[in-house]
Amino acid sequence: MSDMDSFAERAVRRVARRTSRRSLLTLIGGAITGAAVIPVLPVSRAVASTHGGGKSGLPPQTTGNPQDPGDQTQCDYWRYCAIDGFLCSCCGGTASACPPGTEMSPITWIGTCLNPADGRSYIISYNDCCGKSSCGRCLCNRNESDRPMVRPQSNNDINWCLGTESGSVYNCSTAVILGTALESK
Amino acid sequence: MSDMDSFAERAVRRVARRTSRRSLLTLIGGAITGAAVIPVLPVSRAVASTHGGGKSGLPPQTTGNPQDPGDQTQCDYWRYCAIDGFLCSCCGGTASACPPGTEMSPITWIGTCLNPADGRSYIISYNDCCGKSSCGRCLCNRNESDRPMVRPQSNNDINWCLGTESGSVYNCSTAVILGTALESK
Amino acid sequence: MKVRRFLGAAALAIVAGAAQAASYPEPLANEPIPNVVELSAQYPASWVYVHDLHFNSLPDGRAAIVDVAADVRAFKGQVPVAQFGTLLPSTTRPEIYVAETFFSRMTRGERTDVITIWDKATLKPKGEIVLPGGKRGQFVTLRNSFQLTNGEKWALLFNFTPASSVSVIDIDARKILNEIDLPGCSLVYPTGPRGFTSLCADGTMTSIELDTAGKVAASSTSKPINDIDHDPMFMTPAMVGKTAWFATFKGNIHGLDLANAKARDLGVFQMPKEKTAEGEWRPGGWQVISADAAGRLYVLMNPAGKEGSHKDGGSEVWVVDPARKQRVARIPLQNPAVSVEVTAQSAPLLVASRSDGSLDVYDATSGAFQRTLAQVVHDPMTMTASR
Amino acid sequence: MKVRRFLGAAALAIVAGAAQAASYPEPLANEPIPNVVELSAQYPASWVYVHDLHFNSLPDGRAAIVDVAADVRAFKGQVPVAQFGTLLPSTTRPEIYVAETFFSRMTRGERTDVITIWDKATLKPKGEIVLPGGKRGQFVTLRNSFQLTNGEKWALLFNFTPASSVSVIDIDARKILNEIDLPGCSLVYPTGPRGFTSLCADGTMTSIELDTAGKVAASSTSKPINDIDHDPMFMTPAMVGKTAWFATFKGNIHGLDLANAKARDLGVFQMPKEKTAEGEWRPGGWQVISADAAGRLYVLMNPAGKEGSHKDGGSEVWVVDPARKQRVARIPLQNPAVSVEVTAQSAPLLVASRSDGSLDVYDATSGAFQRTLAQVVHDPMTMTASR
Repeated sequence: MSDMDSFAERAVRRVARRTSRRSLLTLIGGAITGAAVIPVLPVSRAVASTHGGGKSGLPPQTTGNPQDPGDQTQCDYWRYCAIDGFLCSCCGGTASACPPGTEMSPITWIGTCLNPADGRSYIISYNDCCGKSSCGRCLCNRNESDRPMVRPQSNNDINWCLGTESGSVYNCSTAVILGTALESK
Repeated sequence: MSDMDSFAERAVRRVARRTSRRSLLTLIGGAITGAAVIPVLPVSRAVASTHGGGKSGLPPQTTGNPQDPGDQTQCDYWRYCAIDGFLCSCCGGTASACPPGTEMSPITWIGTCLNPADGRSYIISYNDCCGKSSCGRCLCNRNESDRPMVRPQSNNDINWCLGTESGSVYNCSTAVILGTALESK
Repeated sequence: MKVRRFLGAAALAIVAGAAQAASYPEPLANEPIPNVVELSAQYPASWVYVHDLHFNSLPDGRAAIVDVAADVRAFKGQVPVAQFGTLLPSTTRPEIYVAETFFSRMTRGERTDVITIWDKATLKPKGEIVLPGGKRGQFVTLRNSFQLTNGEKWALLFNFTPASSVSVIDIDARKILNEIDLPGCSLVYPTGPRGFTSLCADGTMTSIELDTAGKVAASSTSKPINDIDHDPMFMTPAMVGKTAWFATFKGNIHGLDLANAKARDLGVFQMPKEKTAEGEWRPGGWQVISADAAGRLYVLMNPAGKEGSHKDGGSEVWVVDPARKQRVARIPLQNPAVSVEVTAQSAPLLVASRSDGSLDVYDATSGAFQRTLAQVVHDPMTMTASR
Repeated sequence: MKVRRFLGAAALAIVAGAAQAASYPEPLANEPIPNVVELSAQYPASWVYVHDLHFNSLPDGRAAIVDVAADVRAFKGQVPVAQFGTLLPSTTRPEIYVAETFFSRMTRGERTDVITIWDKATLKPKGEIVLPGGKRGQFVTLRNSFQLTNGEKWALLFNFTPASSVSVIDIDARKILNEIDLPGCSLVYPTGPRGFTSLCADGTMTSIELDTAGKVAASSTSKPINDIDHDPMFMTPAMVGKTAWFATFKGNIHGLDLANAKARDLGVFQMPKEKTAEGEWRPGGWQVISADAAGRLYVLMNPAGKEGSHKDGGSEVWVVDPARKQRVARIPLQNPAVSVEVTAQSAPLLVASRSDGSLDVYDATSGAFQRTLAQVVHDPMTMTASR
């Protein structure tokens, strides 16, 4: 855990030295942009027309809360604006909980997604669920404000299971609300 | 290796005690039947319409020998009448050779397939290639004279990599000519 | 956990300036990290273990646990079942046993066979029993390679090297009690209070009675009962109490009474013989027979039956009453199926697995189609309903 | 081997009575067992390593070796590349290096990171170097996580825990010479005769010169060269000699001269900016840039470019002459592509990988489509042409 602490602290100190508070938030949350639902040719982890961004083929899973609208089994659900991987909602977990028997990674990448119902932008933490092999359902890749490996904390290509006790095998990804962001479009 | 020897010898002795020579050959080679090419709903290892028995999508690989006709990347090639697995022809090997870096299993199941060119039935040994993970190309399952696990030497569901030095991980299956069979239809 | 606090603090700072939408004065609440779902220790009877052979990565097999009565959130979780492994749920304890094989370098290197014990509620491993000798039989999953006996306190594991043997394992003591050589015989069918039967390559069956230490107390071999050349029994029977009902390649139903120490042959009865344009109706698929709690049998049938068609899947399920030796219903399937399983509910569900890994679920009583659970696994060869 | 002789004898006995077809008096010859294909130790320039991330089983990644100039028997063999591993072919020895990770129970248990050394001719492992500490960086494959330096006698491996460091490994001695902490910097770009450059989160780059023992002889950090917020460089450059050409998200080409111990920024030039109905043409995909032996660059382009589109793949390849800083051709692709790679042949081939694992091959000079190699792998993120 000391590695992780120093990673975060170093990243903050390093950047704080030469950036404004606005840029710091950008670094933490990724570029603060609204998250329109864009049909894509999905690549990366989400390799393909057959997978990421396609229809999951599952019946809708909604929260029932009109302020949190959409189907959590679909790649176009608002929280998934920077997700990369199998949706835990399809794997025995939920949009914010890991499937039984997996371990939620303590650190991960974060994005900022616009909630179309309340018009707020939320900081979303894409914690990986770890310790079982690839779930195999609902592969989804969206890259709003994703940045390359050069900036790990904004990169969704990393196997963030590296921080877990149960080893680094990746099962699925969650999209957990950490708070609202400063601005929204 | 002594286990394998005793397996084969025991099987022969056991059966020889109460069967005619004709039945013995049946036991060794499976039921001696002609191998018509039958379109199937493939199951088992060859799970599915998307896989076993479907078109490989590869360009034809022929031997150039008119006595050995057909496309060795297709499930309907005459030698594959009782094969179950990925075709080594599509995986860096040939119909009778393993891909580089794999090990050919010394024992396996055998079938009897009719060569449509010369009208002979051949004893085909379906040696598995072992020591690398599933090839993933040209899955094919045909079950002429296949018998359940109760008769292992006629069963194509077994991972025959059990006899190798490099461990029991399965890569693909060959179809090696061991000789001609007694009868053909 | 400093990292999380750091992120949390940053998020709080941001909240202050957030734009407020008139209709929702409060933003959505922050959510906890970590957060992992747990299951109940006792699974409902509508849950089914769907084994995924995972042909594109055989070392990485697994099983999905699925509520086949649910339209939403049907997928409950996964348990690894590595390298032609076999999954075996306890019916009396909150445990799942998995017999599987690992290599030190995943596809090569040193082999280790183990029985892993999983907790049903947490789906975390509780322990493992290492099995020496690299003997565990590896083949397309058959439930009867790994079974329980002695009030579910012992496991029976079939070994194949290709020499055949059965290991007797004390689950509580986490130790192997015995290994019984069974030349020419295959698989384990629990028999009597403490013992098993195996089916043999010469058509006979051998019953082994075990003593309290796991040693062979008695053994007996039947006369040939299985016509392997002409009409072999599929290896996985439907269990009705202690009676095992096997389908045969040509559409007969063959019963074995396994209630007592020595298996008793109940003989064969025919399902209707019906010719079709492509051949005749025969059982076809991988796990072709299952039973409901009332003792009715469900047999997956292929209309193009002939030599070599026995793994081609099926397009109908025939419902058979073994007491009356009669077919009582036909259920046409929405899609061709690989395997079938029936739940133990009082209103049973029929589950038909498809080659694309989806499950079609039917009301077993009426035959009415209920739902499809899409792409639950990759290669759904074997299913086991919760009991 | 007695078994084989036994089967052979049986087969011979049967031959005697075989029916003879008039047109073929002799039956087909018996074939030898075992029989395993070998490759040449030096691969032709038309061979390409296609890394398969294998998203449906990440622990079971692998690479296919493919002759992209061949219509038949294009698939040469496979090398395992486990768990977000990276493959690195030597250009001077008949060896392939793979940095990868295993677990004692495949998906859990004790972690072991290794570099496995494969023989190009036999595709068998020749040795391995165990890497302590469980540090190897794991992410969707990037070639620049694992590179060679010092005349290919040393390997450089990027670690990420999330603390960043680079291990210097002597391949001959099979040992780790050094581990260099590089806080905030990522990946390795071999630089000068013995050293490397890393790209850093603040937009700078750091060059490390190594001494003959693998220790840091000198290090230097540039001013910011990478506008990560607004127009970041993709992480995988095309190499033309010792010059690395990077594409940026918005379609600029950024050169770094890595010939000497300290990397030198060659600055940026623009590809044509062209608006479309869906946005603008931008690089898109995973490995979006490659070079031919003449130094022309090939960039995979997406017509719907905007923030977040950078991994969406591409439908054209733009050919760019970096000397003239001009686009010299556009190659419309038959199918959307994930990644591109160009062979080092004098008549180069352009390989475009598709999301279904197929490869489309084009004449890189004319842009003419040549062939599709169907479903070579599952998830073809990274390709490396033989050199």
